[in-house]
Amino acid sequence: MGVLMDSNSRVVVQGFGGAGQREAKTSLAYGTQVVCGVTPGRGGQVIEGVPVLNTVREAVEQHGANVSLIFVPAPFAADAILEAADAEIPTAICITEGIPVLDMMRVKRALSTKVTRLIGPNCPGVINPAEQARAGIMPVDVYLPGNVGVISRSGTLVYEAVDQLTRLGIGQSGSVGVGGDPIIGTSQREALELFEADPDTAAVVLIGEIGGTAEQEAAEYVKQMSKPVVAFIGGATAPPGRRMGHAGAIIAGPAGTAAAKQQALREAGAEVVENPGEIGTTMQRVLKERGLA
Amino acid sequence: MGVLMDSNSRVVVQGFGGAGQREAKTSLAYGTQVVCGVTPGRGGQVIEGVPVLNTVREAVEQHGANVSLIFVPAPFAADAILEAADAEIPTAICITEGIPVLDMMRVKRALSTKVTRLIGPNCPGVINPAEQARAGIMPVDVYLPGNVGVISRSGTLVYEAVDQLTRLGIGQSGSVGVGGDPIIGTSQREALELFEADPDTAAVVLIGEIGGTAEQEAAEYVKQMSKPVVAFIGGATAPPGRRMGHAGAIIAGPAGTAAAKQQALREAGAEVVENPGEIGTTMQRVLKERGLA
Amino acid sequence: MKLHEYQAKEVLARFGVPVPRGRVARTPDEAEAIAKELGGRVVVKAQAHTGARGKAGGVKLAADPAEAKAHAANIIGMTLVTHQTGPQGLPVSSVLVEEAIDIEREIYLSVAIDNSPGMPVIIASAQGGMDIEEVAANTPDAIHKTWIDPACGFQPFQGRQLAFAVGLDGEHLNPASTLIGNLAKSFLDSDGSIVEINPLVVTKDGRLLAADAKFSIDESAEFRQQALAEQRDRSQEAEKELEAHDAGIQNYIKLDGNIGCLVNGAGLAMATLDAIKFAGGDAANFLDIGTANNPEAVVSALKIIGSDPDVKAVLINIFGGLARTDIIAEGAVQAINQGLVKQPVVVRLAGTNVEIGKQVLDDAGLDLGRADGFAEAARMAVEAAQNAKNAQNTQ
Amino acid sequence: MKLHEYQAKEVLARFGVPVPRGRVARTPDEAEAIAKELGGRVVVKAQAHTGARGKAGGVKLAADPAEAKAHAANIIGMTLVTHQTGPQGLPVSSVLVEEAIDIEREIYLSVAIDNSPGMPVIIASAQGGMDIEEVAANTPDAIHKTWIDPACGFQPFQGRQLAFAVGLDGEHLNPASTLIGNLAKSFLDSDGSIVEINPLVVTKDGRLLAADAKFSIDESAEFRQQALAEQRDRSQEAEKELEAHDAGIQNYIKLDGNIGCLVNGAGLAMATLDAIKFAGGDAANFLDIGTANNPEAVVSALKIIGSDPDVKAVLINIFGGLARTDIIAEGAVQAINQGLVKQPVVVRLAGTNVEIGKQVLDDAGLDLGRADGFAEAARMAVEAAQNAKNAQNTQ
Repeated sequence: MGVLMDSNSRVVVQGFGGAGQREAKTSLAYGTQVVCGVTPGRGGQVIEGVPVLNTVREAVEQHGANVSLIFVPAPFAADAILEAADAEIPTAICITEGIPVLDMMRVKRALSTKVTRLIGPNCPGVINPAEQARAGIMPVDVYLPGNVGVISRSGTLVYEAVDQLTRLGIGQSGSVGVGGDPIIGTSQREALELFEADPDTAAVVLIGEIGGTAEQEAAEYVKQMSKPVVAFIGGATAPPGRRMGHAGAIIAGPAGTAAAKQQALREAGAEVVENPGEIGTTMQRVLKERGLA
Repeated sequence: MGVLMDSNSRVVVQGFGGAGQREAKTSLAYGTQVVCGVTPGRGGQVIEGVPVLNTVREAVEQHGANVSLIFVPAPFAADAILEAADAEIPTAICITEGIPVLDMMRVKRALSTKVTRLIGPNCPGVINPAEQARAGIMPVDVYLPGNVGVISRSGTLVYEAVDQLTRLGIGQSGSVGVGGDPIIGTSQREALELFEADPDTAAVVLIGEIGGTAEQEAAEYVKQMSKPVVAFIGGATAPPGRRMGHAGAIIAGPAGTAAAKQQALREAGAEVVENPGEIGTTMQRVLKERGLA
Repeated sequence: MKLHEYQAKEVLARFGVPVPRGRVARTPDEAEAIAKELGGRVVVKAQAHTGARGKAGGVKLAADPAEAKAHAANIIGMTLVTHQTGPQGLPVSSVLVEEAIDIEREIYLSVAIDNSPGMPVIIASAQGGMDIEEVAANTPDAIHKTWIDPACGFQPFQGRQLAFAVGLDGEHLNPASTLIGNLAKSFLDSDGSIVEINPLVVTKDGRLLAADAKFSIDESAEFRQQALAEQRDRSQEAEKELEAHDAGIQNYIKLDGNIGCLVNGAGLAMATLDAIKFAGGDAANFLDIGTANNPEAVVSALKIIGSDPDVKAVLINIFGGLARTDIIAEGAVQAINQGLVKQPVVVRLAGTNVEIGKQVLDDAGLDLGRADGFAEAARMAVEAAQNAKNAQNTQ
Repeated sequence: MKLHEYQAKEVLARFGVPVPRGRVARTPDEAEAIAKELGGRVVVKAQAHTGARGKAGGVKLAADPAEAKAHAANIIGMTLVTHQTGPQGLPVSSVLVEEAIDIEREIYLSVAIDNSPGMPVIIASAQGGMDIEEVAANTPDAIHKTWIDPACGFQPFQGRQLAFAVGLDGEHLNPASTLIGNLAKSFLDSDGSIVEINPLVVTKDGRLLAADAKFSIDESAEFRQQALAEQRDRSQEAEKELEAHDAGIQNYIKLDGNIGCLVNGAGLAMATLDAIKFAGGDAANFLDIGTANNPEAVVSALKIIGSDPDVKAVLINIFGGLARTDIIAEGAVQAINQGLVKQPVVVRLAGTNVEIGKQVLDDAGLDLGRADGFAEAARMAVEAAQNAKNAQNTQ
């Protein structure tokens, strides 16, 4: 079990260039089945022992790929996501950042009637440490198998939270980086639903950010969760009105402030951490209090 | 009960011009609640006792409209359907013919994530004789309350089938004209599902046509139906390759022939009538055989 | 509405689909001049709304401008008869003069509406130059399809997928993918109902060219496709069908039988052909009067039917919904009184205002066959036609 | 990327949104000439990327061309200081000279991306000319919204709905609906991130005009919006931020504190500001080095940070994923060895290649603060800044 990735995951890498090849190598060494790469026009090559194909359909038909990890450059990334959806890949994970927002608008609408779940874009990917299943760019050394799920808009904050947990001896059932762009495939709320349904997960770290209302929507779901949630909202001290890297991270209206998000999460029953250095210790306390450690 | 229309149906007429007003009058006289018309810019008028509004949202908010009957001219009809969907009208029935196919393509895709069910376009509408609920252009005199549902691509063939039934003393639970255009909101198969689920319906007349594969898709569902189906396919003797009015009625490939459709329906367990003059008598026999008369 | 090959190619070229160099000529001299411009071997192709033009002598290879002129002189003015045109054939008033192409491979490519998903479908096959329905029937695996989702529009991967599927890889991959995307755009922007390139050729010198092309426009969208609608060539359509079109009649199609039909609604009109067949007869036409609620349209329709020398009897089969039977009856009475229909007439009226409609017929005092049922009306019409034919034969 | 008002209006006009007659002027003489052309009273408006220009003296009414010239002479070259610009203000190098409008009513109209449904939203309010966030907070019912579904695109009913909602009925209904549709089209075709007309005015003579307009373009889409991207006015952006942009650094924003930050990832970079605050300090900047895997980008970033006179200490906080900590470490060592950073530096490395990264730092033999934990690193940086400040104060 686990969320989105497990030992049955068979990963195809779309956009099998430098970054794609490097991360495929890391995943293979970790124990993940990276079954092929797709670079149109390069079909037939074998790179680092990984066969390269022309289309995602071939990856599904010839190698049983069921997870696509996308590194295709931003101007062509929407097309790559839609190719994965056309091939009915169950999970497509898009690392690419800088995809035009209107492209993602079209992708999201097209996916509304497809089987494919999209994670990202502009995300670090998904990992399941217990089953050594990794589709992403996260450093593997910081992960420890365990029962805490980690969700974040930001990649590096996933690593940071995981690192804090691991240093305290708290393992992870998995992490899902939902991505920092305005329009993403899977929301924080939907990621919470996945961990709530996962028998290997006992508690969840949710890392949000200023801007938008996605954390409030997640808080609505926290109310009905059986598992404890430790939440941190990045950007509490950021000056308003500036775009801080993530397109989401611009405060738009009172709902976009860290205070509003923290309040919504607190009211929903989440444990809200204000100091980003205390995510791990807070989870340690919560697990103890609930008898989950 | 009944299919799509009943005594709780509150009809708004979009495009409240000559035809819309005439049919509204007929429906009102029949006993149907026609609560308002919508003609943008004409809000505030009252025509034949029916208030006219500017938007469908107002029709929902001010008059509790839950069925929209659309007469808006073809170049503007897609917009009218989408306005009904935006107002979350549960059932929109579009009479208009000659809507550009690519407009309907966009409408159908947009409706995929809306609550609104579209009937038509290029259809005669929906009627429930037992509850005097009519949203359409069908002549009311030929209908008789009863337990047979009638489904057809063609309007006049609905009337024809109903007339044959009524002359034999067989009443109807309702009729649904799904429309003769290439892209329609509700397929023959979906209309079958509605009558299968309707407790007031004991048997169904299904009238298809040459062209396309909609009858084969309906036949797939006939296999799992508990109620008997009497089917007729129009155009068996039409010369191939000519467009016979309905855009659908052009034979495209072997699946489009009457023979292929008749075979699919027969194999699915439907009673297939070849002579259009014998639809009523065949249903009479089927009802007797099944003890439903 | 169909476009000529040269018009279709103009549309395709405008959207970036490569076509052979060439132009339309309406005289042999023009053909010669174009051949000179093209500076080499050319093909001279009859412009008519039919396939299989080659077998019928409508496509000729010319080695030089003089030969092109000679071919054009033969083709322009000819009547092209193919299995698609029927025995009457189609007039040819122009030729397309194009560079002759050295063909390496032929591919099939088209875009049409797929009703069930409600989306345009792009179809490709490596078996170009053949009848695609035959290919589909015999080797379905040789047909490759992809659907254009209006939520995101055509995507480049779809072009690559089809290009790989039909073997256009390597140096052809990018041009083929782009070509397929441009073809899709031409279809969407022009409100196409079908656009077909058959064959798309790979030339010996490595180019991709749309060697033949068909383009049909959705008639419902003509109001926003004025420029294309103006390219309609009425000479390619049957005279009576045009006449019906101009009179505002929904749909009229000439058929082979002897019973003229006036019906409202396409479904009932088709079923009427079926009922006539069941009664042992054959319809002379398909005519859907639609919801035209004025007697004049009925008069026009009966004039077209009545003047058809094949028609031995007329069946008016009306089930009023939006259409009012009384108005149809009025029109019928006017047409008969004006002497536009001399053949025996059977009338069956039902639905909206049927009692008034019947009264109109009663009041007119005409010698009409009258029926209430559908099958009965068909039987009476077949009988009337048979009697008229017998009477004629004995004269 | 923001456009100037005059550029925004050019885009709007191209899509059929009516704007006042007028043009941009870069000299007082040009302003005078334009005012003459317009033949009457004009408004002279400073072109700078800020609102509230009127209060700051950036918008003036002129009764005649001479007065327009005088106003332009005052405005061009000024530094416009508003609550949006900060105390440093923005330089003004051009003015928009427009016909003066007699205003009957003011409407608010905008298009932006609504993240949650993932669709553009069109927002309208009858309370134009005001801060829309205030209107939304105080009278939410006065805000009307409609979303553009990419599956079918903007539909005319949406324009009508908003027009009725803000009271643009009667003679204004059709022009307003059309204007809203054109505004939506301008947003979609230009890859807008926000377009705002505030106010849209109804003039006393019954016209609808976009009296003021803001237009921002999605920077991720600049590759396909070349013509708009070229309109970027770099004078409106902070110098160091431009320098960072040119050095290929993901994102750099100057802040008010004294701890320079170099972080990878926007989320971690924001959290680093938070951690510094928790440790009792304030960041001098936000800097996301992104996944730039070359020492040169790190050198450039540290040069920008090191040369900031406000910076008393530097915190390098890297959690390597795609970014490699060893490369960051190399860049840091180079920058310090080149003397680009004279301030005390605290480094925290974790993630990809962390052992190699730490070795690089060890080998360099520099005097660096080193931390493994995030909070610890922030504490050390705050302490270093405090010490540096104290040392400075005692000098």
